[in-house]
Amino acid sequence: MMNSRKMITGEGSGLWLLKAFSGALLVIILAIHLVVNHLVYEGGVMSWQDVVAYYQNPVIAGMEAVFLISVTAHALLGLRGILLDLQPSDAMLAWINRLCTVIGIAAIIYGLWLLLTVASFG
Amino acid sequence: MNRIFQKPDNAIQWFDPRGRQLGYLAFILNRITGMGLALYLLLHLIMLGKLAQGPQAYNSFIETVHHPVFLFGELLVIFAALIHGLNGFRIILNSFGIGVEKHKPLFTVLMIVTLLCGIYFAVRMIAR
Amino acid sequence: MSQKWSLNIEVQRQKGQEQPHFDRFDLEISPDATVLDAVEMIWAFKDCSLCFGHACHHSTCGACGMRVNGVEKLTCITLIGDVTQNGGTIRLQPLRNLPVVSDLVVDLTPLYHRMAQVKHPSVHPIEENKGVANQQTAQQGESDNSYTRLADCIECGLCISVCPAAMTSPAYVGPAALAGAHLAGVIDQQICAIVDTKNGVWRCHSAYECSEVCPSHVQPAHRIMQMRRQLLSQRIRRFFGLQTFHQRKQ
Amino acid sequence: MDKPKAVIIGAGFTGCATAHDLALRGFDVTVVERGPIANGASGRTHGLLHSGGRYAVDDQEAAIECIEENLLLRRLAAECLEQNGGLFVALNESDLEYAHRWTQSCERCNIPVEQVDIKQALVWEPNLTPKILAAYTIPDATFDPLRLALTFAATAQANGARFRLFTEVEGLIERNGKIQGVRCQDRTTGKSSELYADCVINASGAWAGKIAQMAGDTTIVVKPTPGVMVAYDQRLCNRVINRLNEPGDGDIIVPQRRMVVIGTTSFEVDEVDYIPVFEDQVQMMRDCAIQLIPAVAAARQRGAFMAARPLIGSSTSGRSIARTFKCFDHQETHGIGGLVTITGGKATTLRAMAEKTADTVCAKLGITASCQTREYPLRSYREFRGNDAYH
Repeated sequence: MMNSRKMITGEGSGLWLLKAFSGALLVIILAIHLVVNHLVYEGGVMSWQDVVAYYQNPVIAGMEAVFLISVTAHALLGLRGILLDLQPSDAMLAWINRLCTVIGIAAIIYGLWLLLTVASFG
Repeated sequence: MNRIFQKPDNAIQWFDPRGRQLGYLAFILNRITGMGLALYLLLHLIMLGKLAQGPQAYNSFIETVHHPVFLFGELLVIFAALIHGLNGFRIILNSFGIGVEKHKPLFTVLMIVTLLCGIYFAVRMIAR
Repeated sequence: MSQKWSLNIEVQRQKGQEQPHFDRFDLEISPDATVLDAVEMIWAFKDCSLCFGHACHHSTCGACGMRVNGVEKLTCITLIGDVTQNGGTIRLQPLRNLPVVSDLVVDLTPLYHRMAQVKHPSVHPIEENKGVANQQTAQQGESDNSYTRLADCIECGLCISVCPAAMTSPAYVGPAALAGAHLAGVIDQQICAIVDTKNGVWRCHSAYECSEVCPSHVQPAHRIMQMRRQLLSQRIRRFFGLQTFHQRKQ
Repeated sequence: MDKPKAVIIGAGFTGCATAHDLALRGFDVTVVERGPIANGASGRTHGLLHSGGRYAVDDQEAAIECIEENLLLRRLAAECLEQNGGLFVALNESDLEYAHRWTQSCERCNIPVEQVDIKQALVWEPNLTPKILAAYTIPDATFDPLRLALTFAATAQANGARFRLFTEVEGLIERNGKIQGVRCQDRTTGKSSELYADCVINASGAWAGKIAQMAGDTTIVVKPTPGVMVAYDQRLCNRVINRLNEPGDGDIIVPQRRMVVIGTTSFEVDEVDYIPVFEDQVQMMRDCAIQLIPAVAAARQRGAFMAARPLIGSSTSGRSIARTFKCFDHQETHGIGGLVTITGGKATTLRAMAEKTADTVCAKLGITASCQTREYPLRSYREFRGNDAYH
């Protein structure tokens, strides 16, 4: 009866997992970020020169990139979750999905470009 | 008979804590901080664009941001991030079946951590 | 023995297509009486046009759920003395997120239909719920598996009324039915198609309010979390090519 | 060909079961109920599906009805039942004396009773008082009152019956000495309407006398006989525990979900819309129950409630009135056509009451259709579609 190699799963669990993992990642990265910026670097990263120097470290630049991608994904999934609660029609949901994808990709490209640009100043 | 009381207009009721317990408060906080942080993310990304415009543009921008109003805003963001992050951590744990029975004390502990961390940052910020 | 309290009862009224409004009734009633007693007295002695749901008067049928001072209660087991004081006010409203028939009555049949969809058993073997009566016999090694009992969930709708996700979204399966699916035991394909979706367990925002108001030991939020764990582990197992819970059942 | 039309007043056990029976016999059925389903005595029961044991000595007719219907409902309405059986236990010499008469009576009524070892009984029910002197098993069961009524209503609805809930009968429409229908008000809107029928069936339980009076028939006296029941918040037994003696106050403990319900007292009232729960009776029932299951003393009271059984009148006191139901054709009792009253009885016999009523209605209208409810499978209560008021 249940020849269920491929089980019917809604889109729910996948996106939820993505939201959960990106969220967990954010908590970890933010913790590192706060510790580094506020405890190790006394006074915080403030001036342009400081920022540029900060991004010279490839580990930090990599971490910032991961942070950028997770935070964008998490924020958009979260907003989409709230919109889902408002019971959009299927057509509306399709538009929300497209919009979220476009905004997400745009934000990530913009962020990465910014990261590379700033890093290249050094 | 056909008056369905479920509708998007009810969204305001999400934020009504009257008569509700701790878990619901967590939900309200999570939702509000989530929306706040998303807005901040947007502004933050735009703001960081100044970096690409060179040292003058960025540093003068930073000067204006040193105004106490913005510092207070930054503190709010730190608080929101702590609340949202730690509460989210709790929800993830619960969803993996961990600590479900203890979700309320867990929330209380995490919010105490939030408060302590928040106060620490606030004190440092004022000290500067 | 017990002295009567004089109370002001505010009842949300709604007939036909009219807008909901509140009617006020003064009532003398013992603090040991139930809120449902108060409602029934208003109907019998003050205003026979009042509509309200009730049947068993002892928390087995789930028909008398209302919002009492803004909190969802099964009114047949809620004592007056626990929700107000002498000279106080009780505000009664119908449950939210379900169709209002009139006054304090909501239509629970949408909930019944969902419970049928998720195959929530209305009667189940007693052993399935640990920690009930039979513990002692179990210890004596004389446990009798043949006993059955009516399920905890009385399908009263209180959990739906408090749920923030259900507030705006009728498509959300809702705490009662998700808990019902968990109680059904095996999450088969049919149930999976209902619960493992954006309108199923993943929509829950973990406000835990359903567990707070449940008058009948179901703890829907806790069951939703347990089911998330089951579904996640199933998914992870599948990802690594391991046998799923399902296939083992075959 | 037009279906014969029936209007049933009351959606308690009798009303719902009669709707089911008549719908199967090809009637166009409308049930008019002033509140929700089973809001009167039907809902407010301890939920005992009688094996008949309680009546075996004093009222064999009732006992036989009970065991027959008990066995039928176990099959038809399994979804609403905890089928764990029951125990009759003796606590003193007088109980033991009664036991002899009781077992013989049960045998005569075909109620399967079996004496069990006291030790065995205590293994089954460890919370039972160790002071028991004898124990007998009997096929009692527990039902959920609302769901039992709903399962009949859902089946009736599936077969075309309409339920107009929150609709109060204001009067009967009479022409030429025959009841033609009912005038009723939809309490959810305040609108009045008229419903015409070939036969009006008065299944309003404790209120049956009042409806009969609307037709000018004062001969039917229903003695509303309320009893107190108390629910405690622990499931202290899995089988129904009965005190093995003459029917009396607080002589039964019925397990249900995670509760036990103690039943019941018996007294008479005139006004039935609101009957308060009397604290002294609650206390007395608790004391009686503690004799059977001492742990009741430590359990928290969850609810206490009162229901007016619609026993058929006579001048004698409540408990001794025969609990078998009676179906009246008002043509015969008072020369009024088009009206049948069904009253008395008990939850366990709801199907039999409906059968008798439908037989009476068919005979009255000259319709030959036989009862199918013994075999016809009942639908799930969850299929009930709710109010049909606007159809």
